[in-house]
Amino acid sequence: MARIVVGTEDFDVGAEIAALTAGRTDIGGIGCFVGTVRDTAPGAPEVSALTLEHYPAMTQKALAGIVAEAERRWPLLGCTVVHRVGRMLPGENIVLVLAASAHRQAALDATAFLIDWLKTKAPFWKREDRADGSSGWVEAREADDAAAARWAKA
Amino acid sequence: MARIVVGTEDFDVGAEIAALTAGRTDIGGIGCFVGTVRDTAPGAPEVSALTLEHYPAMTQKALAGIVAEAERRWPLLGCTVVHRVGRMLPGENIVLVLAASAHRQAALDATAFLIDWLKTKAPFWKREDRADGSSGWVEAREADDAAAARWAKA
Amino acid sequence: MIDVLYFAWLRERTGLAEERIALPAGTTTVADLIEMLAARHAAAFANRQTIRCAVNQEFADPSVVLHPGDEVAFFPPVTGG
Amino acid sequence: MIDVLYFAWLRERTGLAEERIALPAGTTTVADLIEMLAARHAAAFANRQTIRCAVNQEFADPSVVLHPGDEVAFFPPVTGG
Repeated sequence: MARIVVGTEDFDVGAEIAALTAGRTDIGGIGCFVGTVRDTAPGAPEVSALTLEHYPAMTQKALAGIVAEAERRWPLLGCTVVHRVGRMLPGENIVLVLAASAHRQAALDATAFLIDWLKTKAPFWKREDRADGSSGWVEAREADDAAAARWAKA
Repeated sequence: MARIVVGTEDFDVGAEIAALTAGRTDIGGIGCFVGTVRDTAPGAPEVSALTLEHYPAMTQKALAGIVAEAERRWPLLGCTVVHRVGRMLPGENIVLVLAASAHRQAALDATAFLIDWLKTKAPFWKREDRADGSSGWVEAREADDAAAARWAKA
Repeated sequence: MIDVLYFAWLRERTGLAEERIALPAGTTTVADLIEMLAARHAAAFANRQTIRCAVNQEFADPSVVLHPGDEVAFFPPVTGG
Repeated sequence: MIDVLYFAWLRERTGLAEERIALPAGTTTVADLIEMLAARHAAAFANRQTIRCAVNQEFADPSVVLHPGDEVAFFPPVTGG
């Protein structure tokens, strides 16, 4: 039921929501998260581009596992994950998560869960090119581990 | 900075996100919630249409107050609330909430906050027409009060 | 005088979207107004636990004091979103 | 033989996207493999706390036992989304 896409092409949020909900009258709420490239971070040089590398053989498997876990935890009526790879400029879309359910709480919680788990369990790596000419791999954030750990089952 | 729209016309989620993020390179995440008309609820007759009534003089004021509170609590870079009124059929959009921030946690939390508060503090009332020919006002749910109460400040 | 507005089933049960009411002499609270209106619209005000009030487009407790020119609205708990 | 894949700065520091490694006789764990690889690629494996491993596309602890034909990947903590 879930739609999982990994590729270099941009996505159209409106079209993805339309595809998820087409012909459905049992959905009460759709949660959505769009991650975008930003060029500014406090105390860091300006970012001029981001390049996303991934581990293709593992990516689909990891995303399917994350979606399956969300479907196990919440009564979802549809789910979409689109993650771009390759080079992107500030302002461009990186990732889209959609979760549809009869009730808004399930839709919103599943959306937060999907992006939190994706950030810590799916094999993507960001390399940034900076306006000062330097470049480097983005380091994992402890805040992301903490966000993902919120969803651990007792 | 926030865009607040109340009217009978449907909205275009993609266009609203594009308007919110146009020309911006400081946004890292956009949280979104779309509420839709569903025709099914366990143990209840099928819904054939929903009519949304509101208190026009109070609606804009209430929504502006809810958005201002979200902006006070999270470092938002943009915020959109669109709420439809009038008659809607199953599958149609009712409400859209968007919240943009540098970081995803703020965007997602603000989105959940906005819809939770809107559901308990903005003067809208739903009347449903049912497939069995009956009709009636939708009753407020205790779950909505509980959801809104999560955001109470200590 | 104050303007009193009704929404949703309060509008249906009073049969009115709006009416003008003369405030009595002395202090009148929202609770006092509800007593006055319940005398006219018994069915609408039968279950006061399910009635919410706004004065000048802000949610108001029963203890709020009314003034001439106020816009007072009565409605059920909201169900938008 | 096993296939060993490197991603992100592990690919850059080893100078390799992939290499084939002969498993030694006896039981070999992910931890044993890291010791073998560290001898060849000292700079890449200098800080083992920042290295993650997947065996056959699943995250794997150092204690996981390897078998001929496995695909073993080494990479930094993920930073997608």
